[in-house]
Amino acid sequence: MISFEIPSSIEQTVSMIESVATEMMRPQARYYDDHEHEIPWDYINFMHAALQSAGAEVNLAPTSSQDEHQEAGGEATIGFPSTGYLGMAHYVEMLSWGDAGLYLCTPQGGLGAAAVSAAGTPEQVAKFLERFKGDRAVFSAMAITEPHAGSDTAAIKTTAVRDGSDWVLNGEKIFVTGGHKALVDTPGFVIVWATIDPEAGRKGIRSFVVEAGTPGCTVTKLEKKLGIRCSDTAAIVLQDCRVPLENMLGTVEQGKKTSEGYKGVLRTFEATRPLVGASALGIARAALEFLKAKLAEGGIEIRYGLPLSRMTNLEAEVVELEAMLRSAWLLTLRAVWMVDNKIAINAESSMSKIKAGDAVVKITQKAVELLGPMGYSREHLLEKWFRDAKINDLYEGTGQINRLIVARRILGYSRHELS
Amino acid sequence: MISFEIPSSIEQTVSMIESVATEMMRPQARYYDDHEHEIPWDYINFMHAALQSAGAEVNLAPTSSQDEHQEAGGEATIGFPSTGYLGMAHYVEMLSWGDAGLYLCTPQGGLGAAAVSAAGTPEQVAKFLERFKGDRAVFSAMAITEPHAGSDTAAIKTTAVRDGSDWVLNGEKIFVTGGHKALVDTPGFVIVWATIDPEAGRKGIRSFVVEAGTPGCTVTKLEKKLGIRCSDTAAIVLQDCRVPLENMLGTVEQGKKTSEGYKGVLRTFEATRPLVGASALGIARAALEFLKAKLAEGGIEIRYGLPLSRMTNLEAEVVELEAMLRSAWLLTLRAVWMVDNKIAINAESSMSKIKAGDAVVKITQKAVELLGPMGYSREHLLEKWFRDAKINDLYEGTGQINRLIVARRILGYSRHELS
Amino acid sequence: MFGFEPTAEQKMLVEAVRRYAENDLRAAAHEADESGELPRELIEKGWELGVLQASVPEAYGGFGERSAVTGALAAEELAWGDLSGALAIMAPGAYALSVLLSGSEDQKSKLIPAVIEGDWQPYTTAFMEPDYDFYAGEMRTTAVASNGDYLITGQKARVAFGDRARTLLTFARVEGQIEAFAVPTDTVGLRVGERETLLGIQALPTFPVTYNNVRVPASARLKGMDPFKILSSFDAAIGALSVGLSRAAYEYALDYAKDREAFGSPIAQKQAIAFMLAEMATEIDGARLMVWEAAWEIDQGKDASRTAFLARTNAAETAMMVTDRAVQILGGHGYIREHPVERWMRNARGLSTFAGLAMV
Amino acid sequence: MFGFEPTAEQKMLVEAVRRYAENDLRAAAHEADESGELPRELIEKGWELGVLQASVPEAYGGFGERSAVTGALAAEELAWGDLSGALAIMAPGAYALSVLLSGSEDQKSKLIPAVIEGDWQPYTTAFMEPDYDFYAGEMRTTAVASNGDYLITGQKARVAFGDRARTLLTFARVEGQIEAFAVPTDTVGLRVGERETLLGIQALPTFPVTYNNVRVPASARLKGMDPFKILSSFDAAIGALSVGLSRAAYEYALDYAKDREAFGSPIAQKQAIAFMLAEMATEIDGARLMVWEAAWEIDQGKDASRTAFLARTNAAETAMMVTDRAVQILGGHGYIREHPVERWMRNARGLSTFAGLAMV
Repeated sequence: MISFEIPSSIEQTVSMIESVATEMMRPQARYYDDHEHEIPWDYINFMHAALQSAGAEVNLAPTSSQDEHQEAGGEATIGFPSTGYLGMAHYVEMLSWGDAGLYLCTPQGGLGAAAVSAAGTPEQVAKFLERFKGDRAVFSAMAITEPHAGSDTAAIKTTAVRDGSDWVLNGEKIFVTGGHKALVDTPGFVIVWATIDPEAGRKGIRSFVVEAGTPGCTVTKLEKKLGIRCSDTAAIVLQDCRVPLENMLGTVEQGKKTSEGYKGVLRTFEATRPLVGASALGIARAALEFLKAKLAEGGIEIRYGLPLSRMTNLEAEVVELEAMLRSAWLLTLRAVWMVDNKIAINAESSMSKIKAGDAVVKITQKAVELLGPMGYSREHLLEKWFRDAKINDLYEGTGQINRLIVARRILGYSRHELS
Repeated sequence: MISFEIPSSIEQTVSMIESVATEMMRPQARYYDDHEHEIPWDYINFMHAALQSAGAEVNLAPTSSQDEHQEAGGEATIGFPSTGYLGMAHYVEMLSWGDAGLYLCTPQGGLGAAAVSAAGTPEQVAKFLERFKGDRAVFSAMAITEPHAGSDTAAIKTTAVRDGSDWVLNGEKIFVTGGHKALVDTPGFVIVWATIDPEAGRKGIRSFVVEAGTPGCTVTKLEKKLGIRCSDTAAIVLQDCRVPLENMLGTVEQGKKTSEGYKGVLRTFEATRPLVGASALGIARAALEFLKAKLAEGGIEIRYGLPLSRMTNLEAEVVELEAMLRSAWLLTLRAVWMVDNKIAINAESSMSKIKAGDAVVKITQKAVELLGPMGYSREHLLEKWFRDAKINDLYEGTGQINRLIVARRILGYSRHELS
Repeated sequence: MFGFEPTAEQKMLVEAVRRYAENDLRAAAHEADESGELPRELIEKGWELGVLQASVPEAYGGFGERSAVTGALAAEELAWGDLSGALAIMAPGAYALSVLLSGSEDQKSKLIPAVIEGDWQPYTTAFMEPDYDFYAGEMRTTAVASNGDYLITGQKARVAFGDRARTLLTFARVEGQIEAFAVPTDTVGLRVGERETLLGIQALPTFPVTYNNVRVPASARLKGMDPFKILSSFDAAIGALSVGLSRAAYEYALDYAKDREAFGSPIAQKQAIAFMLAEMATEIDGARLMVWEAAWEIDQGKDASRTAFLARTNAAETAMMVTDRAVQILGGHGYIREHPVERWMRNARGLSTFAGLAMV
Repeated sequence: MFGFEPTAEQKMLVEAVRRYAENDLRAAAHEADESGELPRELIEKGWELGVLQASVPEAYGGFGERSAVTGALAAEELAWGDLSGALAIMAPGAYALSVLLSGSEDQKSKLIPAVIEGDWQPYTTAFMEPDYDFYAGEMRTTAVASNGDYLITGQKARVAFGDRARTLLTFARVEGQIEAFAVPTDTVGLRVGERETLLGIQALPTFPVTYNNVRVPASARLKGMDPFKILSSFDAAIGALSVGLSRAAYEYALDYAKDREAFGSPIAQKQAIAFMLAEMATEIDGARLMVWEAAWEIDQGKDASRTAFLARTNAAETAMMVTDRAVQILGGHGYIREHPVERWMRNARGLSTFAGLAMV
């Protein structure tokens, strides 16, 4: 059935999160932007406590229990209604409306945990995800990009060589979101992509759990960034870094030269891309609401329904931005709805990411422009949103990479036919 | 020196052409749009007479005398001041402002003559261009595209095989602008691109003069088009079509397997692309002026200088369209200025074509939209300009082909590095 | 709970409409556009799909309940086939659904069965006006009370089948509000002009209509008109038609790009072409979801006016972008009338001005 | 006769400015942006290029004639190096050229030499205001005649070096017209606020300034102000700066794209990247030609207001498009402050609000 009704359980949680966003995140946003690399422990601890007490009700990262719950038939247990990826998209959007930098510091796993959940064996899930249920906030992260690789995972040079009961990792990773929190500030872990067979291209890629404190794994740098400064972006060096065999995600067979391990990992992107899109759209909504509020203060209300030739430029711009935001949001909801309902994703996840990335960049850029000297001032958060926004067109696949994926899917082309 | 002063000789001619455009072209534009494939003899004969009497003063296609005149030092002979490609761009723009379909029916050679002039020997120039100086209007055309080749000249399948003192041509050509006028309606000629060595790719391509009445050359079809309906677009079949050896443009050596012949022909595009851009911009200006006139009738004047946040949507749109048109026009003038001054063209011709194509499509589409039900009606010529406009983003290199050329030039890439 | 999949019943209807759109509408579209004539049998056959009839309760001669979502699904398919044909088939719906939404019990019983029982008849609406800045909220056509009757004066444009319709549902401003009046075409003062010539939808006969103190009884005025409801349904319909038109052009261009070789491989293997297609697909899906949301809000009885306006604006813009790119992808072939893309581009440019011609 | 090539003399100047922009401005830009501080020596060195001095006649201490074209050529090069640095070096020019264009003989002789003889001094203008809809034609700062003096009241923003300037050329509305007044910063009622914090041009110290019945003598009012001339020159300057900034980002992205490998070849070999670059190059060239035309019209004494406005609007939009794409082409690296493209994107977004900070 075609329906656009938000489940009330999600609606209620969103409204709780809105209070956090308004009362805790917005007031701190400027401080952590000005104090790059300072860790927002207040927020982290508060959210950890809140999420622990909410239990499975509010998930910000997919965990195995979440998935199993879904497998078992969905909204069964009263008190712990699973709201799936659909819920997550709403929560991530609302938190990012509060502040995208702080949102990225939200504990409860993140992408690293998501990868374990998606590609790990039940034993691995039990072993590595347990830590997120403790009293203290713990982080995980994904380490994929290398200094000279970019989006090209086939070019990954970090190696994993089997040595007895260990894998020995060597290489350098950059752009590890939350890497410092996962490895230094909390007893978390990083999922490291490495090749077990440099000749094999992307088929040789596997992912490895490297826990905080593992010798040979060092955070060497924290990037200074345009925006989302509250979230650390780390560079990591792996030098003869040993992890047990069972730290390779998936079964032992997958350690052999099949491409299964790689495919599994890629599949997680189909679920995480719309969530990144949701984060983008939280920023976009914040900016659009700010724009409209400032215009309303100036006595300008948007008169929907007028033809283009009767609107003011501000009205026409706002209408265009609103349509863009709504289109992106609905594409996002459709993608997570498909994930929740186990409908095979074709191009829908990447579509939602393309549109969300475009929308947030366009909306924040336009809002700053339309508000002139006021928009450009750091007295307001709008200029920060302009800076935060752009990351969404760059990480989890640039707009170009996602266009490539969509194009391949709609054309039925392999990566060789369209590159 | 940097200067934006229009030479008065050009200005005067433009003003003469404006009368023709206003009094002869505009009133006939709708008729010939409604009566596809009818030939506008009135206009053709009038223009032929006018151009003959103006002599070298007003050139609408580059001819050898034109080029020689330039070589000899430019504006020497009073009474016959050469205004070069700069003049041509202005005249073509003004005629297309009158009507782009009729403009394409202007005699005095056209692209076919331009190719002879650019790539022919002095003997060929003398032999083939003489006909344009007679009492009656004569046309020429270029036949490059084939049913399955598009912009890919290397894929040309039409063959030229030497047989004694003849070349024997076999193949099929489409999208021959003015082909019917050149081969059937007047004693003109068509320049046919064919390969003398199918194994050699684009290096095997040569161009051949096929005169009206040559046995084996038949016009098989006239296309029905979206716009510029007054200009015939012909399909031609060449079946054992014999032309003398000397009808291959260039010297006999070029008939051997060097790539010189091909390069020479390509060079003409650098001069003709900005002229196609100029035609596009004549349509664009017509549409923009119509839009502004209708708005003025409705009491709406454009207040330049306002910030975006104070403009009406109509003002903001018109400002954007005007800037687009001006940018495109200046890029066009720069390109023809370079040709006239023999400054090596790098990417400038294709840049002007990209921008002109974009501008005319955007401007005509926006103008129709902004004028709502009125813009959509065939009571006005605006809807025709919308249809005429689009050809400019398609012929003489689509927007994509021209982007490819610009990209190769700015990156210093060969066609192998960037395709 | 969110859902993005039509019901089984809706899917069946969509399937039936799609078959008709492909085998009949699409097949006839070129000839119809060139000749300016839609064969009567073609319209009849589309009418017999029963999309409108299924939206009207039995009490008024139909066999179902109105669902704007279902209407939007059907409209998309029809427009995928041909926009002129779609508008022809849907024209009586704009008339009948307006009455259904706004008429008194009496008006409904009297006006609706005549439209939907039996064959397709040229019942139609007179909504648009010729001015460049036409805005429904400030229509220039007015109705003034006069001795218990109304006198209607003004100028209408884009009145489909104006030459053969017996009654025009005419929208006019009365006491600062938009209202609709069922006006017989033989009323004194009403003059149907020469057939309009337009950039697109050339197969659909549309006419200007002039009202010069046209006197109609008070009973001709639809009671209980909520202009926002009517406008939202107009907007949702144009939105759905825009999506269908876009999808047609996108699919055609995609197939062409996979088929057409240049420089040794299909042009779809070039990023410039492939990325265009990816963006077209993305925009179309987003536009469709917005139309569905607007239609769903209408069905829920919500005030859908903002949502429907945004959906229509966005979908119409998408249609222009997509059809323009389809022509671009076909290159010179896109400019030739043998291929349908140039027609789709012409049709797309008018979408925002077709309000009132269809309703869901 | 049309011409698109600078004179030999202009080329020499451009060369000198380009060397400075590359070796000095560009080299210092990152550190300056992070610290919020432009080294005094850096500004001095740029000042000594003599761009402004060559635009002022000998009678007022300079050694040339004003040429907006030459000014635009130099401004492009400076902004190619660094926008904050360019604005710092050009600030006294906005002051001096305004006086040159609008002052009486007396005012010119008195005010200009102080600016251009000797070292760079923080002479500056107070033009912009903080409101979102700031429009020069309807400035909110006013000057009212009072006993032969003028009382100035209002709020200014983006006043470069407001903390250290001794005189602010203050623009205000008087009798419905924009006029400029030379206002010493120690005048009673004038208050320079805390340094502004902005999205971009972070190395340039700018300040809000409040005027509360600031009394200045009538002699402080520039005679013969033609606001269109002043605004055109502001616009042309912003246009030229926009072009320089755009070119910087374009060149950087082009080099990066040729250098950076992905999927086995430089990313510049992908059409998606290559076409972006082709469009950036095209737009930059078009924008430059429009700026040149506006500057040429100014030099010809024509009313350049429309041309300059279009040139500025188009160039500023080009700068935003180009810098955004430069970040995009660098991917994740574009988001890191080690590369200059994120700074250029921040600077670009403000261009339209920097009116009054520079003049050609």
